[in-house]
Amino acid sequence: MREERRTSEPQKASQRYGYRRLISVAFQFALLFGIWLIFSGRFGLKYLVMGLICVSLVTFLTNDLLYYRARPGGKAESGVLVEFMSWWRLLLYVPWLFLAIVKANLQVAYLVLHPRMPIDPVFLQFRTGLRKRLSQVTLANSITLTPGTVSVNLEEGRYTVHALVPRSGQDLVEGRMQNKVAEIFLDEQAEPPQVRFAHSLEELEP
Amino acid sequence: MTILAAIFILSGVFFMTVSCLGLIRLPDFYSRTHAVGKSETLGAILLLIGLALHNGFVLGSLKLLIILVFVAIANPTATHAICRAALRSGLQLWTRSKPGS
Amino acid sequence: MITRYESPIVEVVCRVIVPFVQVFALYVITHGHYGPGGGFQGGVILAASFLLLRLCLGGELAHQKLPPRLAIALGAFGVLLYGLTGLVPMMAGGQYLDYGHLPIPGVSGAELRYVGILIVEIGIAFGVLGIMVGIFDNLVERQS
Amino acid sequence: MTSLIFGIAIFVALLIIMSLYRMVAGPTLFDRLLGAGLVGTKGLILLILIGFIYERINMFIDLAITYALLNFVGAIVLGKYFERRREMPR
Repeated sequence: MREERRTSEPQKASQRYGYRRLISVAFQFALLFGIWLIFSGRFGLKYLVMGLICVSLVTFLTNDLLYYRARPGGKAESGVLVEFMSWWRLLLYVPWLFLAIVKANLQVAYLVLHPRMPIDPVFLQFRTGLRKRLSQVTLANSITLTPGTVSVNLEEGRYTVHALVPRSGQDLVEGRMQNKVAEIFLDEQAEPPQVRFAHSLEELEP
Repeated sequence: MTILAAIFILSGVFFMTVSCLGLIRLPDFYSRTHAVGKSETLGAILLLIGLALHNGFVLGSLKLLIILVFVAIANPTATHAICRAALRSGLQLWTRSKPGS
Repeated sequence: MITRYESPIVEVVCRVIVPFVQVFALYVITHGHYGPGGGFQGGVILAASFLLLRLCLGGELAHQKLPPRLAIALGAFGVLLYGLTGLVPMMAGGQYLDYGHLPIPGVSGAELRYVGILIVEIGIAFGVLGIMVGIFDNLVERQS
Repeated sequence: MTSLIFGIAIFVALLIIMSLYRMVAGPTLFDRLLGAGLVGTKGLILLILIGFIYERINMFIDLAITYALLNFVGAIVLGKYFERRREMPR
Protein backbone atom coordinates (compact mmCIF):
# COMPACT_ATOMS: atom_id res chain seq x y z
CA MET A 1 0.00 0.00 0.00
CA ARG A 2 2.01 2.90 -1.26
CA GLU A 3 -0.62 5.58 -0.61
CA GLU A 4 -0.70 4.96 3.07
CA ARG A 5 2.92 5.82 3.49
CA ARG A 6 2.30 9.46 2.64
CA THR A 7 0.82 10.64 5.89
CA SER A 8 -1.23 13.79 6.02
CA GLU A 9 -0.78 16.50 8.61
CA PRO A 10 -3.41 15.37 11.14
CA GLN A 11 -2.11 11.81 10.95
CA LYS A 12 1.37 13.07 11.75
CA ALA A 13 -0.06 14.97 14.69
CA SER A 14 -1.79 11.86 15.95
CA GLN A 15 1.42 9.84 15.53
CA ARG A 16 3.29 12.39 17.60
CA TYR A 17 0.51 12.21 20.15
CA GLY A 18 0.89 8.44 20.30
CA TYR A 19 4.64 8.71 20.78
CA ARG A 20 4.33 11.12 23.69
CA ARG A 21 1.60 9.02 25.21
CA LEU A 22 3.79 5.94 24.96
CA ILE A 23 6.62 7.75 26.73
CA SER A 24 4.20 8.78 29.44
CA VAL A 25 2.97 5.21 29.93
CA ALA A 26 6.49 3.78 30.04
CA PHE A 27 7.71 6.41 32.44
CA GLN A 28 4.75 5.93 34.75
CA PHE A 29 5.21 2.17 34.70
CA ALA A 30 8.90 2.43 35.59
CA LEU A 31 8.25 4.93 38.37
CA LEU A 32 5.42 2.91 39.92
CA PHE A 33 7.44 -0.30 39.71
CA GLY A 34 10.33 1.39 41.47
CA ILE A 35 7.96 2.55 44.20
CA TRP A 36 6.62 -1.01 44.47
CA LEU A 37 10.13 -2.43 44.88
CA ILE A 38 10.93 0.11 47.60
CA PHE A 39 7.73 -0.69 49.47
CA SER A 40 7.89 -4.44 49.07
CA GLY A 41 11.56 -5.01 49.85
CA ARG A 42 11.23 -8.66 48.73
CA PHE A 43 12.76 -9.73 45.45
CA GLY A 44 11.51 -13.31 45.07
CA LEU A 45 9.96 -14.28 41.72
CA LYS A 46 6.50 -14.51 43.29
CA TYR A 47 6.61 -10.93 44.53
CA LEU A 48 8.05 -9.58 41.30
CA VAL A 49 5.26 -11.18 39.25
CA MET A 50 2.67 -9.88 41.69
CA GLY A 51 4.20 -6.42 41.45
CA LEU A 52 4.18 -6.51 37.66
CA ILE A 53 0.49 -7.42 37.64
CA CYS A 54 -0.48 -4.73 40.17
CA VAL A 55 1.59 -1.97 38.55
CA SER A 56 0.25 -2.83 35.07
CA LEU A 57 -3.28 -2.66 36.42
CA VAL A 58 -2.74 0.75 38.03
CA THR A 59 -0.97 2.12 34.95
CA PHE A 60 -3.80 0.94 32.72
CA LEU A 61 -6.44 2.46 34.99
CA THR A 62 -4.86 5.82 35.73
CA ASN A 63 -2.69 6.77 32.77
CA ASP A 64 -5.22 9.25 31.39
CA LEU A 65 -5.20 11.07 34.73
CA LEU A 66 -1.58 12.02 34.17
CA TYR A 67 -2.15 12.84 30.50
CA TYR A 68 -4.54 15.73 30.01
CA ARG A 69 -4.99 19.20 28.54
CA ALA A 70 -2.07 21.36 29.54
CA ARG A 71 -4.01 24.63 29.33
CA PRO A 72 -7.51 25.07 30.69
CA GLY A 73 -9.21 25.84 27.36
CA GLY A 74 -6.56 24.62 24.94
CA LYS A 75 -6.34 21.53 22.80
CA ALA A 76 -2.73 20.50 23.28
CA GLU A 77 -2.56 17.47 25.53
CA SER A 78 0.43 16.77 27.67
CA GLY A 79 1.44 14.53 30.51
CA VAL A 80 2.55 15.47 33.97
CA LEU A 81 5.37 12.97 33.73
CA VAL A 82 6.38 14.09 30.24
CA GLU A 83 6.78 17.59 31.64
CA PHE A 84 8.98 16.23 34.40
CA MET A 85 11.25 14.50 31.89
CA SER A 86 13.38 17.64 32.04
CA TRP A 87 14.59 16.54 35.43
CA TRP A 88 18.02 18.18 35.23
CA ARG A 89 16.38 21.61 35.28
CA LEU A 90 14.28 20.41 38.22
CA LEU A 91 17.48 19.37 39.99
CA LEU A 92 18.67 22.95 39.71
CA TYR A 93 15.35 24.28 40.97
CA VAL A 94 14.99 22.10 44.06
CA PRO A 95 18.15 23.28 45.94
CA TRP A 96 17.23 26.91 45.20
CA LEU A 97 13.72 26.24 46.51
CA PHE A 98 15.10 24.54 49.60
CA LEU A 99 17.34 27.50 50.40
CA ALA A 100 14.40 29.85 49.88
CA ILE A 101 12.29 27.70 52.21
CA VAL A 102 14.94 27.82 54.93
CA LYS A 103 15.30 31.61 54.58
CA ALA A 104 11.53 32.10 54.70
CA ASN A 105 11.28 29.90 57.77
CA LEU A 106 13.98 31.83 59.58
CA GLN A 107 11.98 34.98 58.85
CA VAL A 108 8.78 33.41 60.17
CA ALA A 109 10.64 32.17 63.25
CA TYR A 110 11.94 35.71 63.86
CA LEU A 111 8.44 37.17 63.51
CA VAL A 112 6.85 34.59 65.78
CA LEU A 113 9.50 34.59 68.49
CA HIS A 114 9.83 38.41 68.58
CA PRO A 115 8.08 39.64 71.76
CA ARG A 116 5.97 42.29 69.99
CA MET A 117 5.39 40.33 66.75
CA PRO A 118 6.07 43.05 64.14
CA ILE A 119 3.64 41.73 61.54
CA ASP A 120 1.46 43.67 59.14
CA PRO A 121 -0.66 41.20 57.15
CA VAL A 122 -1.79 42.12 53.67
CA PHE A 123 -3.37 40.49 50.63
CA LEU A 124 -1.53 40.58 47.30
CA GLN A 125 -3.21 40.02 43.97
CA PHE A 126 -1.51 39.54 40.63
CA ARG A 127 -2.02 37.86 37.30
CA THR A 128 0.66 35.46 36.16
CA GLY A 129 2.10 35.11 32.69
CA LEU A 130 2.40 31.33 33.00
CA ARG A 131 0.12 29.42 30.66
CA LYS A 132 0.48 25.73 31.59
CA ARG A 133 -1.58 24.41 34.47
CA LEU A 134 1.25 22.36 35.93
CA SER A 135 3.59 25.35 36.11
CA GLN A 136 0.85 27.47 37.69
CA VAL A 137 0.36 24.81 40.35
CA THR A 138 4.10 24.48 40.97
CA LEU A 139 4.31 28.25 41.39
CA ALA A 140 1.38 28.22 43.83
CA ASN A 141 2.88 25.53 46.04
CA SER A 142 6.28 27.23 45.91
CA ILE A 143 4.61 30.47 47.00
CA THR A 144 3.02 28.70 49.92
CA LEU A 145 6.36 27.26 50.96
CA THR A 146 8.63 30.24 50.43
CA PRO A 147 8.80 33.95 50.91
CA GLY A 148 6.55 34.75 53.85
CA THR A 149 3.46 34.24 51.74
CA VAL A 150 0.62 31.73 51.44
CA SER A 151 -1.34 31.33 48.23
CA VAL A 152 -5.01 31.63 49.09
CA ASN A 153 -6.72 31.41 45.75
CA LEU A 154 -5.95 30.70 42.11
CA GLU A 155 -8.53 31.30 39.41
CA GLU A 156 -7.67 31.48 35.73
CA GLY A 157 -4.12 32.60 36.33
CA ARG A 158 -4.95 35.18 38.97
CA TYR A 159 -3.35 34.55 42.34
CA THR A 160 -4.52 35.86 45.69
CA VAL A 161 -1.68 35.71 48.17
CA HIS A 162 -1.53 36.47 51.89
CA ALA A 163 1.72 37.95 53.19
CA LEU A 164 2.80 38.48 56.80
CA VAL A 165 4.83 41.60 55.99
CA PRO A 166 4.41 43.49 52.70
CA ARG A 167 8.10 43.47 51.80
CA SER A 168 8.22 39.67 51.81
CA GLY A 169 6.34 39.73 48.52
CA GLN A 170 9.46 41.20 46.92
CA ASP A 171 10.31 38.02 45.03
CA LEU A 172 6.86 38.00 43.50
CA VAL A 173 6.92 41.69 42.58
CA GLU A 174 10.14 41.20 40.69
CA GLY A 175 8.82 38.04 39.07
CA ARG A 176 11.94 36.03 39.94
CA MET A 177 10.27 32.85 41.06
CA GLN A 178 7.86 32.95 38.14
CA ASN A 179 10.74 32.98 35.66
CA LYS A 180 12.42 30.10 37.50
CA VAL A 181 9.27 27.99 37.14
CA ALA A 182 8.90 29.04 33.49
CA GLU A 183 12.43 27.80 32.86
CA ILE A 184 11.65 24.33 34.18
CA PHE A 185 8.49 23.70 32.21
CA LEU A 186 9.55 25.62 29.07
CA ASP A 187 6.72 28.05 29.62
CA GLU A 188 6.53 31.67 28.46
CA GLN A 189 8.87 34.13 30.13
CA ALA A 190 6.79 37.09 31.14
CA GLU A 191 7.13 40.62 32.41
CA PRO A 192 7.11 41.10 36.20
CA PRO A 193 3.43 41.08 37.18
CA GLN A 194 1.37 44.02 38.38
CA VAL A 195 0.76 43.49 42.10
CA ARG A 196 -2.18 45.01 43.96
CA PHE A 197 -2.14 45.35 47.74
CA ALA A 198 -5.40 44.98 49.65
CA HIS A 199 -5.96 45.40 53.37
CA SER A 200 -9.47 43.93 53.56
CA LEU A 201 -11.71 41.57 51.68
CA GLU A 202 -13.70 44.41 50.11
CA GLU A 203 -10.64 45.72 48.28
CA LEU A 204 -10.08 42.40 46.51
CA GLU A 205 -11.22 41.99 42.95
CA PRO A 206 -14.11 39.56 42.79
CA MET B 1 27.17 10.77 60.49
CA THR B 2 25.45 10.55 63.85
CA ILE B 3 26.26 14.17 64.62
CA LEU B 4 24.90 15.28 61.24
CA ALA B 5 21.69 13.33 61.84
CA ALA B 6 21.37 14.86 65.31
CA ILE B 7 21.79 18.36 63.87
CA PHE B 8 19.06 17.74 61.27
CA ILE B 9 16.70 16.26 63.86
CA LEU B 10 17.20 19.07 66.36
CA SER B 11 16.68 21.80 63.76
CA GLY B 12 13.53 20.01 62.60
CA VAL B 13 12.25 19.96 66.17
CA PHE B 14 13.06 23.69 66.45
CA PHE B 15 10.92 24.54 63.40
CA MET B 16 8.08 22.34 64.65
CA THR B 17 8.18 24.24 67.94
CA VAL B 18 8.06 27.51 65.99
CA SER B 19 5.00 26.34 64.08
CA CYS B 20 3.28 25.33 67.30
CA LEU B 21 4.05 28.66 69.00
CA GLY B 22 2.95 30.50 65.87
CA LEU B 23 -0.35 28.66 65.86
CA ILE B 24 -0.96 29.84 69.40
CA ARG B 25 0.47 33.37 69.28
CA LEU B 26 -0.45 34.78 65.86
CA PRO B 27 -3.57 36.96 65.82
CA ASP B 28 -5.81 35.66 63.01
CA PHE B 29 -6.53 32.70 60.79
CA TYR B 30 -4.58 33.80 57.71
CA SER B 31 -1.45 34.46 59.75
CA ARG B 32 -1.71 31.08 61.42
CA THR B 33 -1.68 29.39 58.02
CA HIS B 34 1.91 30.60 57.68
CA ALA B 35 2.84 28.61 60.75
CA VAL B 36 1.18 25.48 59.38
CA GLY B 37 2.09 25.79 55.71
CA LYS B 38 5.78 26.68 56.06
CA SER B 39 7.34 25.88 59.41
CA GLU B 40 5.54 22.58 59.81
CA THR B 41 6.57 21.38 56.35
CA LEU B 42 10.21 22.34 56.83
CA GLY B 43 10.27 20.80 60.30
CA ALA B 44 8.90 17.52 58.99
CA ILE B 45 11.33 17.52 56.05
CA LEU B 46 14.37 18.13 58.27
CA LEU B 47 13.28 15.53 60.81
CA LEU B 48 12.73 12.92 58.11
CA ILE B 49 16.13 13.65 56.53
CA GLY B 50 17.76 13.29 59.93
CA LEU B 51 15.98 10.02 60.66
CA ALA B 52 16.91 8.67 57.22
CA LEU B 53 20.57 9.52 57.88
CA HIS B 54 20.35 7.83 61.26
CA ASN B 55 18.76 4.77 59.67
CA GLY B 56 21.57 4.29 57.18
CA PHE B 57 21.48 3.20 53.55
CA VAL B 58 18.70 0.62 53.59
CA LEU B 59 15.27 0.37 51.98
CA GLY B 60 13.59 1.91 55.02
CA SER B 61 15.41 5.18 54.35
CA LEU B 62 13.97 5.27 50.84
CA LYS B 63 10.52 4.84 52.34
CA LEU B 64 11.24 7.79 54.61
CA LEU B 65 12.20 9.82 51.53
CA ILE B 66 8.89 8.88 49.89
CA ILE B 67 7.05 10.17 52.96
CA LEU B 68 9.16 13.34 52.71
CA VAL B 69 8.11 13.98 49.12
CA PHE B 70 4.49 13.24 49.97
CA VAL B 71 4.50 15.66 52.90
CA ALA B 72 6.20 18.34 50.83
CA ILE B 73 3.50 18.09 48.16
CA ALA B 74 0.44 17.42 50.30
CA ASN B 75 0.94 19.86 53.18
CA PRO B 76 0.85 23.10 51.13
CA THR B 77 -2.10 21.75 49.18
CA ALA B 78 -4.11 20.96 52.29
CA THR B 79 -3.28 24.40 53.72
CA HIS B 80 -4.41 25.98 50.47
CA ALA B 81 -7.70 24.05 50.51
CA ILE B 82 -8.59 25.21 54.04
CA CYS B 83 -7.42 28.77 53.32
CA ARG B 84 -9.49 28.98 50.15
CA ALA B 85 -12.56 27.73 51.97
CA ALA B 86 -12.06 30.48 54.58
CA LEU B 87 -11.66 33.15 51.89
CA ARG B 88 -14.78 32.09 50.02
CA SER B 89 -16.89 32.01 53.15
CA GLY B 90 -15.88 35.61 53.83
CA LEU B 91 -13.48 35.48 56.77
CA GLN B 92 -11.99 38.97 57.31
CA LEU B 93 -8.25 39.37 57.89
CA TRP B 94 -6.53 41.13 60.78
CA THR B 95 -4.48 44.23 59.95
CA ARG B 96 -2.26 46.42 62.06
CA SER B 97 -2.69 49.66 60.15
CA LYS B 98 -5.87 50.50 58.28
CA PRO B 99 -5.04 52.48 55.10
CA GLY B 100 -6.22 56.09 55.24
CA SER B 101 -6.44 56.33 59.02
CA MET C 1 -23.85 14.46 40.52
CA ILE C 2 -20.93 15.62 42.56
CA THR C 3 -19.16 18.74 41.28
CA ARG C 4 -15.46 19.09 40.68
CA TYR C 5 -13.12 21.03 42.91
CA GLU C 6 -12.68 24.41 41.27
CA SER C 7 -9.13 25.04 42.43
CA PRO C 8 -6.59 23.81 39.84
CA ILE C 9 -4.00 23.31 42.59
CA VAL C 10 -6.00 20.60 44.31
CA GLU C 11 -7.01 19.06 41.00
CA VAL C 12 -3.49 18.66 39.61
CA VAL C 13 -2.09 17.43 42.93
CA CYS C 14 -4.81 14.79 43.13
CA ARG C 15 -4.11 13.66 39.57
CA VAL C 16 -0.46 13.16 40.48
CA ILE C 17 -1.03 11.48 43.84
CA VAL C 18 -3.78 8.99 42.98
CA PRO C 19 -1.67 6.38 41.06
CA PHE C 20 0.88 6.22 43.88
CA VAL C 21 -1.87 5.81 46.44
CA GLN C 22 -3.32 2.93 44.45
CA VAL C 23 0.05 1.19 44.20
CA PHE C 24 0.45 1.58 47.96
CA ALA C 25 -3.02 0.15 48.53
CA LEU C 26 -2.25 -2.90 46.37
CA TYR C 27 1.01 -3.36 48.30
CA VAL C 28 -0.88 -3.32 51.59
CA ILE C 29 -3.38 -5.86 50.28
CA THR C 30 -0.81 -8.29 48.91
CA HIS C 31 1.67 -8.08 51.80
CA GLY C 32 -0.98 -8.38 54.48
CA HIS C 33 0.56 -11.30 56.36
CA TYR C 34 4.04 -9.77 56.69
CA GLY C 35 3.17 -6.48 58.32
CA PRO C 36 0.27 -4.35 59.37
CA GLY C 37 -2.60 -4.27 56.95
CA GLY C 38 -4.29 -6.82 54.81
CA GLY C 39 -7.51 -6.80 52.91
CA PHE C 40 -9.53 -4.42 55.03
CA GLN C 41 -6.93 -1.67 55.34
CA GLY C 42 -5.84 -1.93 51.73
CA GLY C 43 -9.47 -1.80 50.61
CA VAL C 44 -10.04 1.35 52.63
CA ILE C 45 -6.96 3.03 51.09
CA LEU C 46 -8.09 2.00 47.61
CA ALA C 47 -11.55 3.39 48.34
CA ALA C 48 -9.95 6.61 49.61
CA SER C 49 -8.13 7.00 46.29
CA PHE C 50 -11.40 6.65 44.37
CA LEU C 51 -13.15 9.08 46.72
CA LEU C 52 -10.30 11.55 46.14
CA LEU C 53 -10.93 11.23 42.40
CA ARG C 54 -14.64 11.87 42.89
CA LEU C 55 -14.00 14.92 45.06
CA CYS C 56 -11.39 16.51 42.82
CA LEU C 57 -12.40 15.70 39.26
CA GLY C 58 -16.17 15.65 39.70
CA GLY C 59 -18.71 13.03 38.73
CA GLU C 60 -18.26 12.94 34.97
CA LEU C 61 -14.64 11.79 34.87
CA ALA C 62 -14.60 9.81 38.10
CA HIS C 63 -17.70 7.82 37.24
CA GLN C 64 -15.90 6.65 34.10
CA LYS C 65 -13.15 5.25 36.32
CA LEU C 66 -15.48 3.39 38.66
CA PRO C 67 -19.21 3.61 37.89
CA PRO C 68 -21.46 3.47 40.99
CA ARG C 69 -23.18 0.28 39.78
CA LEU C 70 -19.82 -1.39 39.15
CA ALA C 71 -18.75 -0.46 42.69
CA ILE C 72 -21.74 -2.26 44.20
CA ALA C 73 -21.14 -5.22 41.90
CA LEU C 74 -17.48 -5.34 42.96
CA GLY C 75 -18.55 -5.38 46.59
CA ALA C 76 -20.86 -8.30 45.98
CA PHE C 77 -18.18 -10.09 43.95
CA GLY C 78 -15.70 -9.68 46.78
CA VAL C 79 -18.03 -11.23 49.32
CA LEU C 80 -18.76 -14.05 46.87
CA LEU C 81 -15.04 -14.67 46.36
CA TYR C 82 -14.51 -14.83 50.11
CA GLY C 83 -17.41 -17.22 50.63
CA LEU C 84 -16.49 -19.53 47.77
CA THR C 85 -12.84 -19.68 48.81
CA GLY C 86 -14.10 -20.74 52.20
CA LEU C 87 -16.48 -23.32 50.75
CA VAL C 88 -14.17 -25.01 48.23
CA PRO C 89 -11.99 -26.72 50.91
CA MET C 90 -15.17 -28.10 52.49
CA MET C 91 -15.96 -29.86 49.22
CA ALA C 92 -12.42 -31.21 49.14
CA GLY C 93 -12.83 -32.68 52.59
CA GLY C 94 -11.50 -29.97 54.90
CA GLN C 95 -13.14 -27.38 57.09
CA TYR C 96 -14.42 -23.90 56.27
CA LEU C 97 -11.47 -21.63 55.26
CA ASP C 98 -9.07 -24.57 55.62
CA TYR C 99 -6.72 -23.49 52.86
CA GLY C 100 -4.58 -26.59 53.02
CA HIS C 101 -7.31 -28.57 51.26
CA LEU C 102 -7.75 -26.22 48.29
CA PRO C 103 -7.83 -28.46 45.20
CA ILE C 104 -5.08 -26.70 43.23
CA PRO C 105 -2.75 -29.22 41.55
CA GLY C 106 0.99 -28.85 41.79
CA VAL C 107 1.23 -26.81 44.99
CA SER C 108 0.89 -28.00 48.52
CA GLY C 109 1.34 -27.11 52.15
CA ALA C 110 2.53 -23.62 53.02
CA GLU C 111 2.38 -22.47 49.41
CA LEU C 112 -1.27 -23.48 49.20
CA ARG C 113 -2.08 -21.69 52.44
CA TYR C 114 -0.38 -18.57 51.05
CA VAL C 115 -2.51 -18.65 47.87
CA GLY C 116 -5.67 -19.16 49.90
CA ILE C 117 -4.96 -16.24 52.22
CA LEU C 118 -4.14 -14.03 49.21
CA ILE C 119 -7.44 -14.83 47.49
CA VAL C 120 -9.39 -14.19 50.69
CA GLU C 121 -7.58 -10.87 51.21
CA ILE C 122 -8.43 -9.79 47.66
CA GLY C 123 -12.07 -10.71 48.25
CA ILE C 124 -12.19 -8.67 51.46
CA ALA C 125 -10.52 -5.72 49.70
CA PHE C 126 -13.09 -5.77 46.87
CA GLY C 127 -15.90 -5.95 49.39
CA VAL C 128 -14.66 -3.01 51.43
CA LEU C 129 -13.93 -0.95 48.31
CA GLY C 130 -17.41 -1.53 46.90
CA ILE C 131 -19.21 -0.78 50.14
CA MET C 132 -17.25 2.42 50.91
CA VAL C 133 -17.71 3.87 47.43
CA GLY C 134 -21.35 2.80 47.44
CA ILE C 135 -22.04 4.57 50.75
CA PHE C 136 -20.32 7.73 49.46
CA ASP C 137 -22.31 7.78 46.21
CA ASN C 138 -25.56 7.19 48.06
CA LEU C 139 -24.89 10.08 50.47
CA VAL C 140 -23.99 12.47 47.65
CA GLU C 141 -27.12 11.62 45.66
CA ARG C 142 -29.34 12.16 48.69
CA GLN C 143 -27.81 15.55 49.40
CA SER C 144 -28.25 17.11 45.96
CA MET D 1 21.17 8.48 70.05
CA THR D 2 18.35 6.28 71.32
CA SER D 3 17.86 8.47 74.37
CA LEU D 4 17.81 11.53 72.10
CA ILE D 5 15.06 9.98 69.98
CA PHE D 6 13.15 9.05 73.10
CA GLY D 7 13.35 12.61 74.43
CA ILE D 8 12.29 14.04 71.06
CA ALA D 9 9.29 11.72 70.94
CA ILE D 10 8.14 12.99 74.35
CA PHE D 11 8.73 16.59 73.21
CA VAL D 12 6.68 16.08 70.03
CA ALA D 13 3.88 14.61 72.13
CA LEU D 14 3.95 17.78 74.27
CA LEU D 15 3.77 19.87 71.07
CA ILE D 16 0.70 17.90 70.01
CA ILE D 17 -0.97 18.74 73.31
CA MET D 18 -0.04 22.40 72.79
CA SER D 19 -1.63 22.51 69.36
CA LEU D 20 -4.75 20.87 70.75
CA TYR D 21 -5.27 24.24 72.49
CA ARG D 22 -6.02 25.86 69.14
CA MET D 23 -8.50 23.10 68.30
CA VAL D 24 -10.38 23.66 71.53
CA ALA D 25 -10.22 27.46 71.77
CA GLY D 26 -10.05 28.51 68.12
CA PRO D 27 -12.46 31.38 67.48
CA THR D 28 -13.54 30.14 64.04
CA LEU D 29 -14.07 26.73 62.57
CA PHE D 30 -11.13 27.09 60.19
CA ASP D 31 -8.73 27.58 63.10
CA ARG D 32 -9.84 24.23 64.40
CA LEU D 33 -9.25 22.65 61.00
CA LEU D 34 -5.77 24.15 60.93
CA GLY D 35 -5.03 22.76 64.37
CA ALA D 36 -6.24 19.36 63.22
CA GLY D 37 -3.83 19.46 60.28
CA LEU D 38 -0.94 20.34 62.57
CA VAL D 39 -1.79 17.49 64.92
CA GLY D 40 -1.88 15.19 61.89
CA THR D 41 1.64 16.04 60.70
CA LYS D 42 3.08 15.84 64.22
CA GLY D 43 1.32 12.53 64.76
CA LEU D 44 2.98 11.23 61.59
CA ILE D 45 6.40 12.20 62.96
CA LEU D 46 5.56 10.68 66.33
CA LEU D 47 4.59 7.38 64.71
CA ILE D 48 7.95 7.17 62.94
CA LEU D 49 9.79 8.02 66.17
CA ILE D 50 7.89 5.27 68.00
CA GLY D 51 8.95 2.92 65.22
CA PHE D 52 12.58 3.83 65.89
CA ILE D 53 12.16 3.31 69.61
CA TYR D 54 10.67 -0.17 69.20
CA GLU D 55 13.04 -0.94 66.27
CA ARG D 56 10.23 -1.99 63.98
CA ILE D 57 10.66 0.75 61.41
CA ASN D 58 9.21 -0.96 58.34
CA MET D 59 5.89 -1.62 60.02
CA PHE D 60 5.52 1.86 61.48
CA ILE D 61 6.46 3.56 58.21
CA ASP D 62 3.51 1.87 56.50
CA LEU D 63 1.25 3.08 59.28
CA ALA D 64 2.67 6.59 58.94
CA ILE D 65 2.07 6.71 55.18
CA THR D 66 -1.53 5.62 55.67
CA TYR D 67 -1.99 8.24 58.37
CA ALA D 68 -0.56 11.03 56.21
CA LEU D 69 -2.75 9.99 53.30
CA LEU D 70 -5.98 9.92 55.28
CA ASN D 71 -5.03 13.26 56.86
CA PHE D 72 -4.67 14.80 53.39
CA VAL D 73 -7.96 13.36 52.16
CA GLY D 74 -9.70 14.68 55.28
CA ALA D 75 -8.35 18.20 54.74
CA ILE D 76 -9.52 18.20 51.11
CA VAL D 77 -12.99 16.89 52.04
CA LEU D 78 -13.53 19.44 54.82
CA GLY D 79 -12.24 22.27 52.65
CA LYS D 80 -14.64 21.40 49.88
CA TYR D 81 -17.56 20.96 52.26
CA PHE D 82 -17.18 24.28 54.08
CA GLU D 83 -16.54 26.18 50.87
CA ARG D 84 -20.20 25.99 49.99
CA ARG D 85 -21.40 27.82 53.07
CA ARG D 86 -21.65 31.53 52.41
CA GLU D 87 -22.37 32.57 55.99
CA MET D 88 -19.59 32.55 58.55
CA PRO D 89 -19.70 29.24 60.42
CA ARG D 90 -18.90 29.46 64.10
